[in-house]
Amino acid sequence: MQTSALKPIARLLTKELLIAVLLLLGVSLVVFFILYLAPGNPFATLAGKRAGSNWHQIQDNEPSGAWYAQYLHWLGRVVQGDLGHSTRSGLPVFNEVIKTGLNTAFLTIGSILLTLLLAVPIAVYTARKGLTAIGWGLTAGSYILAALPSFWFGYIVIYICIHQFGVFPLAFGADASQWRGIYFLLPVLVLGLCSGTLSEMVRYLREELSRVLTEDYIRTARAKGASIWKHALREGFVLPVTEMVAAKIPFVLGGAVVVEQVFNWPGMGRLAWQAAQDRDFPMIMGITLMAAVFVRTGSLIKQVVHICVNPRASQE
Amino acid sequence: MKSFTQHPIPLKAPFWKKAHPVDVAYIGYGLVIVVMVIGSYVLGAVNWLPHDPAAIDMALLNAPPNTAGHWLGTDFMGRDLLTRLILGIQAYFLPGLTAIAIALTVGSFGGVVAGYWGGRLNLVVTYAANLIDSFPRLVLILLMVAVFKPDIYLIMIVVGITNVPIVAGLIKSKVMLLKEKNFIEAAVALGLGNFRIIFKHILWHNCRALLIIQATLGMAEAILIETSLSYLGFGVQEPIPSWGNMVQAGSNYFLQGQFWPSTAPALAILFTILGFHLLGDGLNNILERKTG
Amino acid sequence: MTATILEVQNLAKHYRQPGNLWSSLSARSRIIPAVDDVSFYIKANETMGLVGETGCGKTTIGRTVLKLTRPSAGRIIFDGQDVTDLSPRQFRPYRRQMQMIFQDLDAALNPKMRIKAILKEAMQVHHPMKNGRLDARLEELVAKVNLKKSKLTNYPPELSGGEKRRVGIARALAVGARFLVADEPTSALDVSIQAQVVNLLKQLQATLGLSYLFISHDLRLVELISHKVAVMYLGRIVEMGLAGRIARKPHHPYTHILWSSLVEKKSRETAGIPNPPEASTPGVFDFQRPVHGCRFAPRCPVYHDKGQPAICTDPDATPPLRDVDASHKVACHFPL
Amino acid sequence: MNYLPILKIEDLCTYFYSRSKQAFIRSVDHVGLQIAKGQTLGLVGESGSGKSVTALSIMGLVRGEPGVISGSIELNTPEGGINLLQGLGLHVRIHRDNGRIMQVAKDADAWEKTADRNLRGIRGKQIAMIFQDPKNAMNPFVAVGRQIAEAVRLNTAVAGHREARARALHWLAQVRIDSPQLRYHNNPHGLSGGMCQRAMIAMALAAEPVVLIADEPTTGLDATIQSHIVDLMGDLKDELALTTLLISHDIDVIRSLADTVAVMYGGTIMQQGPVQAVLGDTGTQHPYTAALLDSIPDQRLIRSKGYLQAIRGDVLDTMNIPAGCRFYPRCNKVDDTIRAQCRDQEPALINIAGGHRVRCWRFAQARPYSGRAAVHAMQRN
Repeated sequence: MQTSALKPIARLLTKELLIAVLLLLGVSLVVFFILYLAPGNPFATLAGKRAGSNWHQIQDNEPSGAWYAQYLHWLGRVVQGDLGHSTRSGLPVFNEVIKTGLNTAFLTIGSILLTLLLAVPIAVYTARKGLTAIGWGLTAGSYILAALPSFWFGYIVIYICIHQFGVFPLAFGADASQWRGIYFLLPVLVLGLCSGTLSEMVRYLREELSRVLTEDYIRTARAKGASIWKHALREGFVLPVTEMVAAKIPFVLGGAVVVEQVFNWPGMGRLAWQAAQDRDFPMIMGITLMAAVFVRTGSLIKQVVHICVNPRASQE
Repeated sequence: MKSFTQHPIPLKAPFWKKAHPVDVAYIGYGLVIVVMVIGSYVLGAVNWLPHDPAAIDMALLNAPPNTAGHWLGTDFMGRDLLTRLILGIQAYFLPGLTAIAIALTVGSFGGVVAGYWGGRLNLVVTYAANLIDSFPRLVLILLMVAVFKPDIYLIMIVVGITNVPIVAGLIKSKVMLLKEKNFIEAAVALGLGNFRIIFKHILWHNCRALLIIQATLGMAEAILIETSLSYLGFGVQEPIPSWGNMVQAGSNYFLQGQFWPSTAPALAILFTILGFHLLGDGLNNILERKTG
Repeated sequence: MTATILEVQNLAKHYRQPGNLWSSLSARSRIIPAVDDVSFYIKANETMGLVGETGCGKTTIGRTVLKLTRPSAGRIIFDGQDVTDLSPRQFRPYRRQMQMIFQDLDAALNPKMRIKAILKEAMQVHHPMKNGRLDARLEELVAKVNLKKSKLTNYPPELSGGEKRRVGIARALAVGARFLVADEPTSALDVSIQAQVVNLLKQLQATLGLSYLFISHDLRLVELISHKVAVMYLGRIVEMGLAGRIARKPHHPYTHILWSSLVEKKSRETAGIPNPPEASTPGVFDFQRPVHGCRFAPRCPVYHDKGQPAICTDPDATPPLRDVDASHKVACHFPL
Repeated sequence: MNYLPILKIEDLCTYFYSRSKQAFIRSVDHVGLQIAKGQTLGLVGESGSGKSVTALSIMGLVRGEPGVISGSIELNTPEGGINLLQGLGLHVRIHRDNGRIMQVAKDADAWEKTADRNLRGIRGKQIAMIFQDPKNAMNPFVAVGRQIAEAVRLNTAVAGHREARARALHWLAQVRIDSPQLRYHNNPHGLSGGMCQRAMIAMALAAEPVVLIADEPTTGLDATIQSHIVDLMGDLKDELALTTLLISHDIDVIRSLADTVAVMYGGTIMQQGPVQAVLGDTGTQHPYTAALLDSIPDQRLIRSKGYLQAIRGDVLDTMNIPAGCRFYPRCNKVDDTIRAQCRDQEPALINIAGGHRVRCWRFAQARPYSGRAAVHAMQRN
């Protein structure tokens, strides 16, 4: 890449970063308002109920004020990494979220990779050959998987494991360390197949690839004897894949809530479920923020790839 | 060998002959599912059911299909599965329509505003869409459920809102396409008012197929979300049946080898969602690609 | 002496360069003068041709005249009435007198509506009428543009290019327009169909007394159909006058290059002036260069021949449009 | 003709099937062409006349079904001759009714495999192509210089990246792009239309092909740029002694560059011969060619501000080809003596002078030219 091309790219990247920060501020504002508008305003009531919690201290420091004062105060703490303490366990939310967030990140990334591993060959095959019997079968398979309730599929997997291999994932939560390798694979398998992303990925990748294969410049590549795949790689593969991955992160994170529950996976989703049941507001707020950070990171990476791959974007 | 025959006189073929047979099969299957869903809703609404959905038969727990007048067997409390499956649609139908209505109206509004007027409004809509997209749907629902209460309509409102960016994005790109072709400009030059251009020419003539497709996908989404939430315990609550809580309740007996009570509703979910997805896909292939 | 139907005075249209975050923050947004200080008038039953390269602003003029985009400066006077500052509602009565034929064949044609519905809608926008009368008028209209009646029940994608163009013209006539902006009406058509459309436009002018602003890059068609021709270069009119004189006795070097670059002519005669160097991005405004001064100078053979005189690039000496002859104006310091 | 034509096409048929109308679009219908060494053959016609599809058929780049179904495309290079459609008759079965193709069965996969094998080392290397709309025809993600260098490496003996780059720069200079060093790194959208077309020409020439196919090289460009490109192509033709198939709807472009001309209408050739005979004022023109020339305004007409002589009716829809002459419905030269013939019977290409052939009943006294023999030969394969 030419050095002259680097400057606009750097400028675009700062712009994207700025947008991401703005969006995260927006997310925090939305979360704040949901809680602020909740019946009885948890900001106020919770403090009274749980005298020992940190929420009390927050209230002490800033007893009553306009909503924006409350928000700014809260935001100031959030920026410092202080998301408060769980009302249930009393642990600092930030540490908990980071700890479980890493587990969820493993699960999410693994399952997206698995989905790609399945979706890409199917998409390439059907884009090249059209809907032949095999292509049709594979596509239909992806649709069926997308339509299955994931926890039901998870139970089937567990059942098969018990009966075929005698491995029982119930041992998970308690003593996960020695089983980690195997246990890691099962939730990844279920989430990767069953989060509803597989069929959409197949369809989107196929459509993009077959669209790109009909572009004029691909015809030119054939006319000069070059490989069409080499020329179709960027627009027909790299761009749609990153696009799809970024777009599907929120869905996979949502799916992770269910799958973590099925497999007792100590991740953020299970924590969210726990928090929702206990109405543990600081915790679920922290998780929502963390999830938003995940999503924004994903689309930031997508933007970076797009800018690097597509010079048109940088020169517009 | 693929064979092509020219008929001496070109046929004035109906659309199902012009379309790819796979698409026709998709749409046919999807329509069957739609009819069944609406039929079940009506049956449930007028309470015309094979059994009493709440009648507990402790003698017949988790019965396999076709025992003692129960065509699809019974659940863990001996209640008739078929009856509860039919009644389960009640849990989705109106809430699902609510979600669809929100997604379509707000989405169309945002999309038209962003595409038609553009400029600053486009920035605002794009920001809002990205903001909504930043929340994983299920996490946002959990937050709402924790803060307010686990109510299916509240959940569906959230589902509707999280679907808004998708609809808005599609409408916006459609409007941009029409703009690029000077289509909107031509309508303005003719002296048509904004209202007429937006509602008649943009939404009705050029976006209706797209909106129908999004509606079918929205229904599928509603069912899947409710299922997940039922599993997490925040969906429709027992004893009111929903397919989600039926799978959930049935799966407690899964590890004891009692597959049927959870498999029946799971298959219902599978076939229904498949139907909506394929309907959307088939319509997309026929309506959007051919004329687009 | 016939009345002036449209007069444009010192029209300008400046676009802001599509915003990027930094430029909007630093308030240094760049202005693209797509159209700059353009004045002309069109008389009733007259055709004015507007020629120039891609991106020279000729379409922008057409759109601005019809108030499809707001001018940055200048006045538009239609039929003796200043319409520049009218609100959309106030301007609506004028819409039925002035219409546009779009370059894109499909522009005016909603693909999901039958031709009949498209034309009926156009007829009823300004003149609501009963169905019986509507059908009679429709038949009249279709006959006017030589469209087969059987095509009325078709959808736009089923029509050929020539038929689409006829429907586009019919739609403009349906509202009762007297003045048409024809933006490249033939560029998307085949040669044989082009001739049909040009003949139709000429014939409609003769029978209905229409006036045209005929925007095209096809110099021969412009010469054939126009009474007056204006030549544009990068947003400015560089030469304007009677069609025959512009074509055969141009005074501006750019006009000369345009007409001598006609491939047909070149295959028979050799051009008197050498071709100018091809600028890296011809017709696109270059922000690095000053906005003032003669915009054609960098590509101008006269400028290079005369040893690059300073006046051509002097920012304060933009050549004004001067009379060189009766009704022949040119904007050049050294007219040929 | 006593020399061997470099490219010789006989009886080429390329059809597409319209599922909704259940009919064939007969884009290229029994077309025969030949180009001698160093000559430029101009292929002129309106949209839908099949000129571009003819070019794509030669290159084996036709998309859509069934595509090329019969014919022969012979390429005679110094190393020997080859039929690009060799052995493809095996993969297609054609059923005719009254001499007209009504049913086609084609094994597309086998066809493509064989065709690709035939074209290996020929497509891009011996026959290169310039496409219209260069901005879309060049890869928008890759710098133009690198695209040219790729063509060099793939199709010439130059293998190294450094040498390929040097060659690419050479070709950029050859097509009169100033400061090629800078332009080398530009992406197609960073260049103007004319520049991009030059780069496209450079990419085709970089392979040092035996035959160059130029598909509408001036379409969509401004008048001044068009004349630049025409000048460039004229110069290159002289400098490199190119054998060119030039496709254009613009008769002026053809007139200034071509040596021989073929006029296409409705998927077949109506007239072909030397440029002076076909496009000059000879009086031996096909009615279509004459009408086409008349619909372009000439100086006399412009001065008198008169009406153009338009051809009535619409361009032929190749889905509904009439039984008789394709041009009959629009022809203004039909008189009563030949009306029945024109309506019911398709005329053959009739040789009226050395190498000048016309497909019109008005010239029926002359000797008909047979182009059908090759079909039967191919079917026996």
